[in-house]
Amino acid sequence: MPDKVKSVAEVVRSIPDGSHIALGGFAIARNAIVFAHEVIRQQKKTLTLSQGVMGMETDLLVGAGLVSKIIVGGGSLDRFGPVRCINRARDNGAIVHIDSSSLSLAFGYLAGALGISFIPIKSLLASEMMERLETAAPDYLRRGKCPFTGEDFVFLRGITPDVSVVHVPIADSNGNCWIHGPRWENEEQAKAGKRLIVVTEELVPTEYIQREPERTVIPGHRVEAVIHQPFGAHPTSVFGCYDYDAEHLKLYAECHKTPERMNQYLQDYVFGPRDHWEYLEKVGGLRRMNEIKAEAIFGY
Amino acid sequence: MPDKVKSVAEVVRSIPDGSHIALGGFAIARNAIVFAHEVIRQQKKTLTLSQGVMGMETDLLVGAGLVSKIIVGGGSLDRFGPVRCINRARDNGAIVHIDSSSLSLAFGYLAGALGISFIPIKSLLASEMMERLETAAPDYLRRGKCPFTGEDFVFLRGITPDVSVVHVPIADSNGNCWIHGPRWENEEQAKAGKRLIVVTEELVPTEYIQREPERTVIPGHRVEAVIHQPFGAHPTSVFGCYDYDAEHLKLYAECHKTPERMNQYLQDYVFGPRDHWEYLEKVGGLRRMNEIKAEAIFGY
Amino acid sequence: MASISAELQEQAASGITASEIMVTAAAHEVRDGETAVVGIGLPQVACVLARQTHAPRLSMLLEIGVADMSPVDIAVGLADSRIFYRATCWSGFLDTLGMNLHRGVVDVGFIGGLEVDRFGNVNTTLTKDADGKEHYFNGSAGGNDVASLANRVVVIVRHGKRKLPDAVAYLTSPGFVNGRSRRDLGLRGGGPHRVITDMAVLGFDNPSRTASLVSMHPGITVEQLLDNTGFPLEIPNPVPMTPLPSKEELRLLREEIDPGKMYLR
Amino acid sequence: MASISAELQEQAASGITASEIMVTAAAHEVRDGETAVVGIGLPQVACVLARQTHAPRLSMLLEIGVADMSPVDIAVGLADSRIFYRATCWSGFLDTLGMNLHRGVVDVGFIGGLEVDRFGNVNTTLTKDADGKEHYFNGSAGGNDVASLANRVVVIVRHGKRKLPDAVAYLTSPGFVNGRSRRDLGLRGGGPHRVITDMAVLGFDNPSRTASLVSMHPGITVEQLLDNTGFPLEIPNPVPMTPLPSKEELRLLREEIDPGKMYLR
Repeated sequence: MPDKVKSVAEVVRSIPDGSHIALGGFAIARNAIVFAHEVIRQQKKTLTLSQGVMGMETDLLVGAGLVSKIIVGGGSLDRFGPVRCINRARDNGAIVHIDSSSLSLAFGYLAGALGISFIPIKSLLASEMMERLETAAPDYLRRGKCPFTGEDFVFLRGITPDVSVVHVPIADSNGNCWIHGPRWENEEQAKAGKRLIVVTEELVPTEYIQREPERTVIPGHRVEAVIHQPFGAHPTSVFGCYDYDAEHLKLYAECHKTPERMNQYLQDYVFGPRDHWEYLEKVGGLRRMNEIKAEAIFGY
Repeated sequence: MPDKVKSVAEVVRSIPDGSHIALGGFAIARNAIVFAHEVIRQQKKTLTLSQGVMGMETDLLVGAGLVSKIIVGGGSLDRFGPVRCINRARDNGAIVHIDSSSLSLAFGYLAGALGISFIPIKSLLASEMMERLETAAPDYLRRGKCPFTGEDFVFLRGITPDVSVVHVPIADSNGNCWIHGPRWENEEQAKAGKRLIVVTEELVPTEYIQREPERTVIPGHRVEAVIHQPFGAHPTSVFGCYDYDAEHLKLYAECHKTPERMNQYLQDYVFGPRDHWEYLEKVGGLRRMNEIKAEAIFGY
Repeated sequence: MASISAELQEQAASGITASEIMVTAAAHEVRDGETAVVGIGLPQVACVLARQTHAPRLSMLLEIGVADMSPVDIAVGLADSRIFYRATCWSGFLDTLGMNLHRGVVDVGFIGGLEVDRFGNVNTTLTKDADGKEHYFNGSAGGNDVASLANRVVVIVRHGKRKLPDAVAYLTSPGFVNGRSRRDLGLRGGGPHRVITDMAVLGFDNPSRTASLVSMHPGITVEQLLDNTGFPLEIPNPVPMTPLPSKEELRLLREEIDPGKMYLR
Repeated sequence: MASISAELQEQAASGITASEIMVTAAAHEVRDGETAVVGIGLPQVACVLARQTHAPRLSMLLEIGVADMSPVDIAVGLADSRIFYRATCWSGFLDTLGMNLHRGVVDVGFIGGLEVDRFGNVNTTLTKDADGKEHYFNGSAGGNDVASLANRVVVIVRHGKRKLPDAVAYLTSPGFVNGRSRRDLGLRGGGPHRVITDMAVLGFDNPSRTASLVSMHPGITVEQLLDNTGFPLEIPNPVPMTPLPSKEELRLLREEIDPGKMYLR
């Protein structure tokens, strides 16, 4: 039985320039950093990214100049500051940005995952996002009325990314995934994708999954590839596995303040290391990973 | 802190005649039999029932003559035969029946749960259900087109039952619920309800729920009342707790073949016993319950 | 003809039943790596057989929210917990029928029914008396959803004039209604692909989108077949024969998959 | 006036900070048994205080999919695992923002922002230079959803002329836009109910649907308040004073809820 377990390099090679990639992180949690790094190393260009609440993975890709368009609900690095590369790109008109809300993204992915081409929502009405998008992105949303009640709605187009990427703590080699802690829009985002790629901290036997199948958030038959990379989300956190790395996030939050320092960061931490293991050595290796490792009781 | 844990009699008293009740069983699994029995004892009338796939609980209520309307995807007692009381009522025009499909019910509840008044679906098109309902129930569904793609859809109205009832294996006194095994439409059906009542096999401390909060399918703050009744779904099964009682289901499948024998069944097993504990004694008591009790490994 | 006669002798010798031929034919309809929505009974037996032979990476979904189960006991129905055992995912309708079937990623959907007509329309809702009075049955459940949305629909029914009428008494699950294309009907799935009975395999790959003979099971005569079919059936010449189960398929069915003959009567 | 002066003395004596007054005022906005969508920081501190005093059955939801958590460590943000601890449900946006907020069962939604204007509109998206150049910030996340859908919206911001302008630079989350009713705007939730700052509590219960003074915090003067507000504010006479935290509230805040003064600087 052919294995779905693949290297991140192999998986990223299969993604063409111009793809729409849905990313599964939230601010500084469960960002697919190992995936973002490899996309940068392979210089995949003119990407569209979609995400509920953007974090470091998205900021890295925009900061690396690979992104043409974002479809997002919001974004920040929590208390470590805003997503400055993305904000700079928005300020300068360097990217097309469809800005809506967390629930709008969840609804859009839900529609995509269910195979319905649109879904009504009550968010966004009377907002400036609506005002701007109605003219700028009539293929993304428009006003409409309920055919039964006549109530005003925004009709959101279902979002069906070319590739969805989700970072999870546990998966088996068929791609059955468990997620500990909150899941934000991951379930819908994953199943909305035409292709689905999973990055997992731990690769477990299927027998382990079969013990508690109600925990399976993403069923394996939908998954195309499983990338096994411990500490693959560093410096963002994976609940139950490790905490965010505050030291490195502070460093990043300094670097991304200017394009020059951001470029240097990319040289040092993305282009420099050959792979994620070398990156992990660069950011403190075993000793540091041990420091941020989760405690069993707390999960962080 | 006022406790949500209530007796089934108290809960059923609070439900007015004419209510729309969404039931959470599927054929012969997780039927809220203790609830259905009490509704029959209290003779709540002119009910509307909705359900994805009807089973014994619904057949009992229709057989007791308390139901005016059903909104359903299908129904049977699996290999124990059809839902004869319901089929008889449909044959004789004794109830209004909105017949669609499992997914139509799931989508209708999903829309209700999300607070959107309609949702598009590709099921039902070109079927006789559609043909009949288009004229008979234009407030339940109608044809429509995607505003973006022009594709044909059925627009289903969101379903918001007055009361949703779900039978679960595990809940705490705040109503946080876990379900083992498949959940059919329970999550959407539960959250679509204006009121939500839970029947649980086991009542656990909140601390138990807090150990694995990702298992919580229904968050407690949505739950109005928790009915604690071991073997409350007998003779239907509760995965992880007990198997269906084939002997009693065979008996029922004989009785519901004629209205007369059905009435006798109701006398013997519903009106006769004062409560569910007396019913359980009547159907074999401790010895029988021990026979159908689930094995730890298999869950049935 | 010599080979058919030899096969018939072998069939008689090994006591191959019509159910075994049906279920093997159904197993051959799924390909490795595909996703199938299955019901309880013959479809599930067929998929387990396929998995143990040519399609080890076949994914099976049950509408209630079960993926890739490996039951060790025989279940009486879809709601029987025996069928949940050793699954890799327990979810619900919204996942299986919604995020898979409605999403368009289900390759094969198996359904049964009271009746299937020449256009592959299926009735699971009611029968009618001679005077038109309706007698309700189970209804659609996921049947309409599967028929409307799966890429290939395989209908499994026992053969008989009343089971295969010219037109169903109630159209629960659409095939090629009135010979119209699926696109024209507004439906997404590819529609009926095969009707597998205890006498033959029917298909719809013709311009009129009506059922035509794909293969007849060994031991059945053309006359028997036509006598038991409620609509005209074009019979190719020579008549293609349904392959018998291989020795290994028979062994798996009899010794491992359904030794108690719950479904393979 | 005598009592206010006594209160001021007590406030000074116990070193009550503006944050403590804010958070207590916010706590008073939730009632027992209600459901609130909260963000990290002051709203969460306020809800924990409410739970430990008058609203033990208050349910708290975080948009990312957390219900009724009981953290023991202070979190740096919504994505910080510290905030997930001892929850009773972990789900996702579709549950918290969809099946609760959009369903209409969230009583109170707390939001913050870069700016809030006289109609209670909130900006979390961008600031503008004098020449109109836009500088993007975090955007909506769940803010627009909460503002559009919660039954009562409570905005928590520091007071200042630029934080409370006549009109927001970008309307991320609608209040009573241009003084229009929520129904007229097509929105479901009740709209802005309170703006709680470090100087005052503002409300919108007037025909023009503009912010008006509900109460001023002890120690603040009317002049200070008007100087620091970017829109005209009607001042009732006598000026109602925001209640100070009780001794028990202060004790809980200082000793149990935020002893490290992460949020209650």
